[in-house]
Amino acid sequence: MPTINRQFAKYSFVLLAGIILALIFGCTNDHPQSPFDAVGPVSESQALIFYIISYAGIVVFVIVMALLAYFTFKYRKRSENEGDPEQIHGNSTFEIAWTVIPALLLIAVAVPTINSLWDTTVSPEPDALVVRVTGNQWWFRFDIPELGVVTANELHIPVGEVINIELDSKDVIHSFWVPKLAGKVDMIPNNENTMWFQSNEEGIFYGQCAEFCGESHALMRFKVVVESRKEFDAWVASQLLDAIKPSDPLSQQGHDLFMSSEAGCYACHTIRGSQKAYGEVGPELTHFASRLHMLSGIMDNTHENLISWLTDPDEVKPGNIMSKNASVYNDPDKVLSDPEITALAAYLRSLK
Amino acid sequence: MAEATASNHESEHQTTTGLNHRKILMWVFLGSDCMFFATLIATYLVYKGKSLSGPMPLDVFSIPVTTVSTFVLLMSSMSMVLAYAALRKGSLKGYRTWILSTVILGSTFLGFQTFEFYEFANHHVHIDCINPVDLTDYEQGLFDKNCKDGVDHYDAQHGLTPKTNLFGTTFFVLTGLHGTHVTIGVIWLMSLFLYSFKKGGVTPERHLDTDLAALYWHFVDVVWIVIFAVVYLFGVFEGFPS
Amino acid sequence: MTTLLIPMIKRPLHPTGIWNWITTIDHKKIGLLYGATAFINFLIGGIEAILIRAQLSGSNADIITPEVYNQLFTMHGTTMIFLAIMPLSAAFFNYLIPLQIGARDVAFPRLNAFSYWVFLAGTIILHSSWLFGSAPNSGWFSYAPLTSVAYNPGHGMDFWIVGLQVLGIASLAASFNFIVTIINMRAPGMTLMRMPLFTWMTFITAILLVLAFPVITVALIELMFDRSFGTNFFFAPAGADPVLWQHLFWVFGHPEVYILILPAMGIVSEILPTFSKKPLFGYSTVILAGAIIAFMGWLVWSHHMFTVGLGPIPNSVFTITTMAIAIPTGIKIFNWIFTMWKGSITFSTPMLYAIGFIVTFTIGGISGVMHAMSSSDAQQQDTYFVVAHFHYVLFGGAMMGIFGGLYYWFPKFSGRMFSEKLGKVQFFLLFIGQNITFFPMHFVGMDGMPRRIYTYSGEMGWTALNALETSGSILVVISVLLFLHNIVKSWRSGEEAPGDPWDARTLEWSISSPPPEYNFEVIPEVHTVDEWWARKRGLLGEQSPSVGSNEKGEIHLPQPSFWPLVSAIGIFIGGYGLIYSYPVAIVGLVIMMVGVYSWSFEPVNDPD
Amino acid sequence: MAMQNINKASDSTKVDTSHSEHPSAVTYFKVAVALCLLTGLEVVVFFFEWLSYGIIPVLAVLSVVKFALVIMFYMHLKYDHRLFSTLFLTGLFLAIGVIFALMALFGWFNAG
Repeated sequence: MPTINRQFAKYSFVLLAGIILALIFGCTNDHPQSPFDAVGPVSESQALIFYIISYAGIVVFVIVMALLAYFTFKYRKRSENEGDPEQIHGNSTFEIAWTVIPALLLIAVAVPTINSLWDTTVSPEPDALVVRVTGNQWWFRFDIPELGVVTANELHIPVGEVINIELDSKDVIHSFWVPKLAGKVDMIPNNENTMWFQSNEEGIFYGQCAEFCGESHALMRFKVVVESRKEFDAWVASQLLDAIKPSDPLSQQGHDLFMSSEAGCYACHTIRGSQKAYGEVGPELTHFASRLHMLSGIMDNTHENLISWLTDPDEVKPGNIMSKNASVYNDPDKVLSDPEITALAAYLRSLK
Repeated sequence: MAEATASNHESEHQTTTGLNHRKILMWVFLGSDCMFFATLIATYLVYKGKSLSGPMPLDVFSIPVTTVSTFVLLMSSMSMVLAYAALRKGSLKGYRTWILSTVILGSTFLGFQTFEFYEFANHHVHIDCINPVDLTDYEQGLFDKNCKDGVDHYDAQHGLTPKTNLFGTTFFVLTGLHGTHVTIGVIWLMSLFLYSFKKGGVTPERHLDTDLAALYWHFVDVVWIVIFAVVYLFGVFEGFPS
Repeated sequence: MTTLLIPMIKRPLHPTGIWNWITTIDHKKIGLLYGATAFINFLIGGIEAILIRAQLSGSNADIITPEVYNQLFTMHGTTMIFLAIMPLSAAFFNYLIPLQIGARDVAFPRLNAFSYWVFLAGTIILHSSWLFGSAPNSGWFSYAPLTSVAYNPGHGMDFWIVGLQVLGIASLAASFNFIVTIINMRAPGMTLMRMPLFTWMTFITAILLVLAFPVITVALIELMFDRSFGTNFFFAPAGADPVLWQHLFWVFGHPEVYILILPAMGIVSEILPTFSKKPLFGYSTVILAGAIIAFMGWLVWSHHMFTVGLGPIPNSVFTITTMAIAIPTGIKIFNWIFTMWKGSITFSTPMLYAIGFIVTFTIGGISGVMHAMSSSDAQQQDTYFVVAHFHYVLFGGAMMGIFGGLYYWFPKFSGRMFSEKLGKVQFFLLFIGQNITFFPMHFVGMDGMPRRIYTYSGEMGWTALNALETSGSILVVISVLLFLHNIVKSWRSGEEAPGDPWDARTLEWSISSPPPEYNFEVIPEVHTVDEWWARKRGLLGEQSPSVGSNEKGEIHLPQPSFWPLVSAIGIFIGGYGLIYSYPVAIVGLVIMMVGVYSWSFEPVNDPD
Repeated sequence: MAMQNINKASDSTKVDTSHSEHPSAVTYFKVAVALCLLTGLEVVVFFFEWLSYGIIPVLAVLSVVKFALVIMFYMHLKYDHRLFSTLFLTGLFLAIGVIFALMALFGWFNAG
């Protein structure tokens, strides 16, 4: 029986080791939310600390496990009539050693950690561009006050510049996290936070709310578009324009519906340049069609996706305020017809 | 409560420390109850001065009244300890007298608290617009808002309830839970008083029953000593001392 | 009035069958009740976990709705922590503490029964939220303001609040009891520094508990008042700071983590010496390390809040205090390993669990230090890396220790031996299964997967590892079923167990298995740590214990009582009253008062 | 002053260390007088507006003295087994620590 067990143990350890190795080599850093693929000073500093403590941890783990494995093998009971071993009660030298050595090791890793903590928390350029981010169930509002830009779920920033972020929430606690740019900081009502980051590479970086915030927490995502200063300036200029007026009958019909009291979209959404759409409950839509993604970054901004959203928002993002509060969704008598939805979509898709 | 009254008539076994089980239990419970009140007091302090609207402590507190009720509670502690001393001496009559005094004093304290809560909830503001004297910040705010030309006084109900502001919330829940402790104590002592009429119910040999109630009662008293200083007297400061 | 009631309800002096269990105040029976109830809860929590894993097994899976998913992870956490691990530890406390310190029962036997029944009440209240259609859904730490009526209508959170309050009463009552028992019921000669390690860890756990639970009690009262009476504790528009809830929760929550793990550490500290045939290496160091861990548990709570924006100064302070906890934890691990040094090790199932515990707990400990690094923690907080960490500590640590303890003391509980072969297979299945389940979580976490999401899209690259985790969880399920099979079968028809099947070291092994109702015929006199080992080996020399006269006739055991149960029923009814209707709560209060009064005036033993 | 008197009083009381170690009713009465005087003092201090923030240490000291008087004499901690003091003070000191830690975390002691 013991041999069976030992063989079983051996195989299982081989299996386990195989899995661990597969994991380590299989874990790539080109996934969209991997913080290892750091592109800015904040995430780089955090990744460095992670590497330091990981390697220290692996070394400690290997030593401890080697000791454990050696002892279990060496001191296994060899025969049934083996006598009692020496009753050793302790050894002060050993015990002092494994108190002092870990303490020194911890001090050694504490220094760079605290250093990195201050670097990553305190902005090096307090006067740099400020972006105000407001959390809502379940989308992000972005304001750049000094440029007058307001947008939702898709933030553009210039490459190579420090960005200061101010975080706030309108309802529950959310958390702002773009793994490749910086670790997360919570967005708490009545308790504003700040953070900073900088991207040294152009590209589109994924972000996600990291604090559980209710039913559709999993669907609260966003994108950060990092572009050259020139592209950024162009983007700002385009965002500052008023919304395009509808140019074809279908989008005109959608526009009228949007502004009508039957649909009531205008009450919650802003479309600058329109007569009455200045609601702030839902995301800003002035340049909706200029965004790559829709619905807090969970899907591409396409006609089909927009249709499915407008048809049954609760299916796409369960529990959202629009399907709860808008009469066209909570009152069966006022449901939008398919042509109406098509017209609305056409109008929204025209808002470049 | 249930913890504290557990197995009243534990027979006096020989114990490791030579101390009685129930008395150790009581002290562990009191140590634990310290954390209970610490959390409430911490909540009160953390929110001190953070209320967005009045009334603030100085608008509603009446230090003389609370001083009297504090005095009543301190006296109840004295009568409690005298009841215990009387029992140890074997004077059942003295015991009954003093423990009844404690019950009465404790109930008086609760009466004061009820009165205070009622007064706060129905707080009345009167501002003489022509000749305003000694306005608190809160009253000044009301003055600025309401005393326009031709108005010679302003009267209104500005009650403080647990819903009014952070001060109301933290104040009522802290003092209310203290009041709950006092109520439990009064019921406990009342039970002992009644039990003392049963033959053999309260005897010098079984002084521990009273000792435990007394420890609880004094603890409630010391908590009030802290509340009186921290909640009422620190009330002079509207906010943080910074 | 109540004095009139007592003669009307006859004391259950010689009950049999079911009434025997309902009115029992025997610590051993209560321990078994605790164990059985808690293990059922463990299975319920396991079912919840499996549903979670099923939903996450692939990207964009659509097995359960987001709302149910949120209820599942909330209830999974709450169940495993408050209804499974804590009461499983309590089962060991109940059964073993009097046996280990040489006592006939706990200090307050009726209070002990009360604890159990109140725990059962809390269990039913929490689980019944599923039946009432509104399980709590804000996570086990339920951050305000997501818990306010505005964002969380319905009764789910009310069930959570009331359930936790009721469980708090049970835990507090039990802990008061064990503190007094350990201080005051030790056999002659058993000084503090001769107590078995498990008793020591129980003592420290109980002290932590009585100091930590009042904090959550107040926090829950505040939350309840916010929800029910419109107070402003966590209401941001009135100027409140929702971060206060987080502070209060974690002031309780971090000591709670040690409340969960310290008993398991105690169990492992009993198993390792027994199967190495050596005393625990550095007995007093291990105790001291446990005490330091418990004390430091109060200095580190904000490490759960590194991303809350407390500022660099608090974060630096809590980084350092948290890292410092690694030192006493490391001391324990090295002392355990060196207990085996130069020993004579037998690899019975409990020993495999103890060794497995060291392996997985070390992983959890190291990932804990990784979390202490507040800088890089910003990338780990609220991701699956955290989920991996605390499952290594709570499953790989606490549950592994508890499984080891269940095997180790099974002969004592049941008087039967379990099947070693099944036990070993079960151990390896569990060990491998849990590593396959939880180890990849480190990687998906560091690949940016937040916790508490019910779905994720395929482009994230998390699908393969999640599928692997789910397959690992199936191994865990199989192994738990195997464990149940082994236990049930062995209890019915296992080989009869001798008093001391493992050649163990502490006093509980000096009596028969299962122990007689009165535990010790003669209260033993203690001369040393590992008293039973010293007696067996004749190490006490001249002082060798006298067999003593048979005092059996003089043993007075406390008699059973109805009143703890009645008081608990009052709390149970009162609990539902607080959720649904205050008049009912008053009825519950009255019933409880009747119970408490009758209990107070009922003598421990009716005069003969 | 009050403290000294009480100390003298309790010294003069014959303390029987073997059996009944509790002080006499006179001592209890003196403690009560001291408690009332201290409370009176607290209230008087409260009306000294010129003290400004200086009131905080004064009130703190006065209430700590009152607290100590009650637990030492009325709750007999001075005369009882040290275990009781240990159990209670563990909770008490932790409680004080938690209050101060939370005050610090919510900015009470920030510069100013």
